[in-house]
Amino acid sequence: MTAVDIDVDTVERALATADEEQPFAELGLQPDEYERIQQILGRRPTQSELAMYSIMWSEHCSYKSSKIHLRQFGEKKPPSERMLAGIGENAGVVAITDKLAVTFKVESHNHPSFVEPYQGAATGVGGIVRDILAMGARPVAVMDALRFGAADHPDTARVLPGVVAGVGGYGNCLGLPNVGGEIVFDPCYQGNPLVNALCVGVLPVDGLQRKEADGPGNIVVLMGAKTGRDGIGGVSVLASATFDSESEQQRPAVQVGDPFMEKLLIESCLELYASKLIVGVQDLGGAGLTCALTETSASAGTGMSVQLEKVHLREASMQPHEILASESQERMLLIVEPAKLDAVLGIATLWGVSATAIGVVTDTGRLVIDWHGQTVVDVPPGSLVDDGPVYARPLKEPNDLPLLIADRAETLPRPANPEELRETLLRMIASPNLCDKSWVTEQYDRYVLGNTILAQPEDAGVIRIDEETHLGVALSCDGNARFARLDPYEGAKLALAESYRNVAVTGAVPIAVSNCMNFGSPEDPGVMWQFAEAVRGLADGCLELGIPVTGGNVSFYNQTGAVPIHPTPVIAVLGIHEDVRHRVPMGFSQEGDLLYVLGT
Amino acid sequence: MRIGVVTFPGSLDDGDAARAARYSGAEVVRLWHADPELYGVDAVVLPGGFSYGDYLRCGAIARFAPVMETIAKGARDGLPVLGICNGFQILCEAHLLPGALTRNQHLHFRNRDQKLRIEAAATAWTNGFDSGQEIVIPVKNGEGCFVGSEELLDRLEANGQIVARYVGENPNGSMRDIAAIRNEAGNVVGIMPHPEHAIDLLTGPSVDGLTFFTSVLAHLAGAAQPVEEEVAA
Amino acid sequence: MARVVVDVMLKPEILDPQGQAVANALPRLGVNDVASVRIGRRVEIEFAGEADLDRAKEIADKLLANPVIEDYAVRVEA
Amino acid sequence: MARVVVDVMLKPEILDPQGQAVANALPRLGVNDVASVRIGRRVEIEFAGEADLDRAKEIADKLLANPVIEDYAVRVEA
Ligand SMILES: Nc1ncnc2c1ncn2[C@@H]1O[C@H](COP(=O)(O)OP(=O)(O)O)[C@@H](O)[C@H]1O
Repeated sequence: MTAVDIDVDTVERALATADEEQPFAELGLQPDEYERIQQILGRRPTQSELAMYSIMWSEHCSYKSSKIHLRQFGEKKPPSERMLAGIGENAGVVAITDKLAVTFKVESHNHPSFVEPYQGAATGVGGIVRDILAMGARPVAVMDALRFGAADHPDTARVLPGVVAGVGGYGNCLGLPNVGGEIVFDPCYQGNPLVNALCVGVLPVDGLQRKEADGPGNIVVLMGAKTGRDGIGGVSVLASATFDSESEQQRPAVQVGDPFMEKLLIESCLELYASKLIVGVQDLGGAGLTCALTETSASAGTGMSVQLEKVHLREASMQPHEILASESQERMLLIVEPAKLDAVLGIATLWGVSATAIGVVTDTGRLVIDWHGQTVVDVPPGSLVDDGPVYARPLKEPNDLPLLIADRAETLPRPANPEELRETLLRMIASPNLCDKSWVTEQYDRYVLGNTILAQPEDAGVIRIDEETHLGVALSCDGNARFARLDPYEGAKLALAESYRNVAVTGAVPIAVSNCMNFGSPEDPGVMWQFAEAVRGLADGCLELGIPVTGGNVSFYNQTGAVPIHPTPVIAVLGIHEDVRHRVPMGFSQEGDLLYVLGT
Repeated sequence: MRIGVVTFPGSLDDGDAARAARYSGAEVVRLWHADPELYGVDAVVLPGGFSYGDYLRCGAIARFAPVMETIAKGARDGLPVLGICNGFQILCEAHLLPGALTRNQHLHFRNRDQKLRIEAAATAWTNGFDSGQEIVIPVKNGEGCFVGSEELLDRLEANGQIVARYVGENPNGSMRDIAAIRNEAGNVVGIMPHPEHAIDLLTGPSVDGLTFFTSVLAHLAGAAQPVEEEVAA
Repeated sequence: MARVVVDVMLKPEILDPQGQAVANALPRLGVNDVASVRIGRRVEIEFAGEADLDRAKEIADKLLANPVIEDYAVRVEA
Repeated sequence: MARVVVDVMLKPEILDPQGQAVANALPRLGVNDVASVRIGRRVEIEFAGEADLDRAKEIADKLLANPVIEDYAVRVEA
């Protein structure tokens, strides 16, 4: 293979050309961050290394602006014996019985869904499903929380049908029932719609999978779709240094999903888990191989030696930094004992999924990546995962808040007589945010798998997870950005309370919380204040209710120009239903039943 | 009685079809697309889903699975076969049933509880119904619009090969409101809505779907009898 | 490498809701001189060696087109 | 009446799951000399009067192709 003419930036070359200028700023790295990288490596990074640091130290992967706030979820966490895995894992896992556990998580795919609504939403579902799969669980249901601009805006007519078709297209084809969600219209989302997807999975308590790349000598296997130039977005600036602008155009940021491949990937992984054939597993998400390789080795404290040319490519001309940055969908990374490699590859073949050994675990504490025999990456993996920058960004209550709060609802005209009351009621129930949502929900399969006990139009979804014992779980996700705009602390608490109530009224006991925090730019002190308040509100609310936050996702930079969206914390609550035969649907069940109002 | 349920790559409602067969009292045998063997099953269900991603045309690729060759042969010899949704599409693609299923007229996937009228109770899979009986089972598909030439449709009507029709709103634009058809012999039935999702009030809108599965058991029990009668006579 | 293109179209008598949806949307774009739109599939088959028209026809017959509802045309692309 | 054909294909670097599924199925039909398959849309626009290429391009831009992931070619059909 050495015959290949290699024109890539190797470690050797980096040492020889110490002063070469690198486009770190275009990759979103600050000068001091770039300096840190050089300190860590004792030299300038190679192109591939620079790409990897820029990805792993990005807001999306490093949580650099949110980290110091999210700590509260751990600090204020009420004691819970059920929690088997929490924040920091792909998804939180809670034990339901001695034998069964569930895992669930919400994640955003906002920006891609604005660019290409169908594929953006579809790959959003695909991504969260792989998170759940990586914990060792069989994904069993999905939900989606959506936000669009004004219902009658032309761009909503472009985005909404595509997003809904994408959520449905991917979830239906995977065979996952959609058991609920939200659709809210507000002009603040006009240029920045939100697509949050939730997935829940079930696993045996002793089937929990780990991501650690333990055991030097173990094999690193990449399984699933071929790697292409999907979503390498920012990293393409590395190419522009060496390629002409013509080839630059060939670097799409849009990923295309293949739910069929994902279905095969799910079945193969579950078979691998059941046969106890693997040591570790990690899904490939936003940061592709870069994230999977560094996280698995860093969390085990091991190293890795990877031959990047072994990765199956969709386009032969791909460069190492592109392969490392690629966001191609439907891929998983496995850590396998050498003696079990054949069995693993056999199961992949049975399901028609390709799987390739691309490297081995080492005890060097370094992630070393070769490209046709030359070393292009040699880094301590922990430096990418754990040593990223952390910011305590300035916070400041938005200037307009007192005015907004002063503009109270009491000043609005009220219906003065029964006629006007009737009129108001009719207008309300016909409004986009309150009207019947079946145009959307009918595009989702709610029956597949045969365990859906409650789904739309109920306030919470309920699914059976054990046919013998009738055990089930209830799920709801809620958010009210208008409340949160007025008071992010109370707004987050209210969303939590609503979700909690929705779960409780089905007859379930709420036990765990996940969340997706959708906000504007963290560099805007007003937004940062909203975020800090919302996190504090959620953490306090959880403490009061006595349930832990088990995971979540932060999506910043949701804004158009300088105008951020309303702060939109979407809070999901999961509850245990001891016997789904006793579920309580929301409809009146028969004439003559008495109505009571509980609470204040 | 043994009912085989086939799993293709991308089958999704195979577990549900197996559960429905089990509820009806049958012994369930899971069949694999790549294995031509039918393991002596007395009837076969091709379940719903997105075999091979439903890429190209629904059912077009599944038709070439090794198990389909054996099933096609069996079907010609009278083996009861029920194709549900994607299974119906596969049966049409394999020419075991006439006509074709195309994109829903409104171009959307649609999932709702659907009222049907059983038009032909004289099939292996519907003998437990009365002709004209109305039932409710879920429909969920993106390509469930049955099409065929006028001549074919007339022939299906004349032969009593239309097994069920949509009542009320036609969910996909199917010609002549066709929801299910059978082959001439009556052992092969394709149905777009999902009987396997209507077997328990906890998880479905009715228990009407179970009758499809109990019907085939009755059919198989009955098929065993005439032979005895002949011997007796 | 050689490319054969297979064009698969719904038969004229079969309703094409997708094409119709596009046609119906045109007046809103200010386009009024279109009589009809039909949407089919274009399949590009890349042969490892020579372009093989007969092979392509065979593939089209068996797999790419459903003769009940579709017609196809096969040609080598320059 | 005059017909303009718009061929819409996924850009070469974009994943084409459909084409891939068909390519993977070919060996089962005994076809082994196909390197790859890509599947796109063929759109036939029937103009009431003259064929109008510019109009067709405009329709393709606005309705038929998503420039983020697709390329298209427009031609008058003889
Ligand atoms: N995007 C969505 N995906 C799935 N289900 C949804 C979605 N939006 C709304 N739903 C479901 O539709 C039903 C009605 O929604 P909505 O009108 O928002 O109800 P509510 O205001 O009572 O929460 C609920 O069951 C909800 O879960």
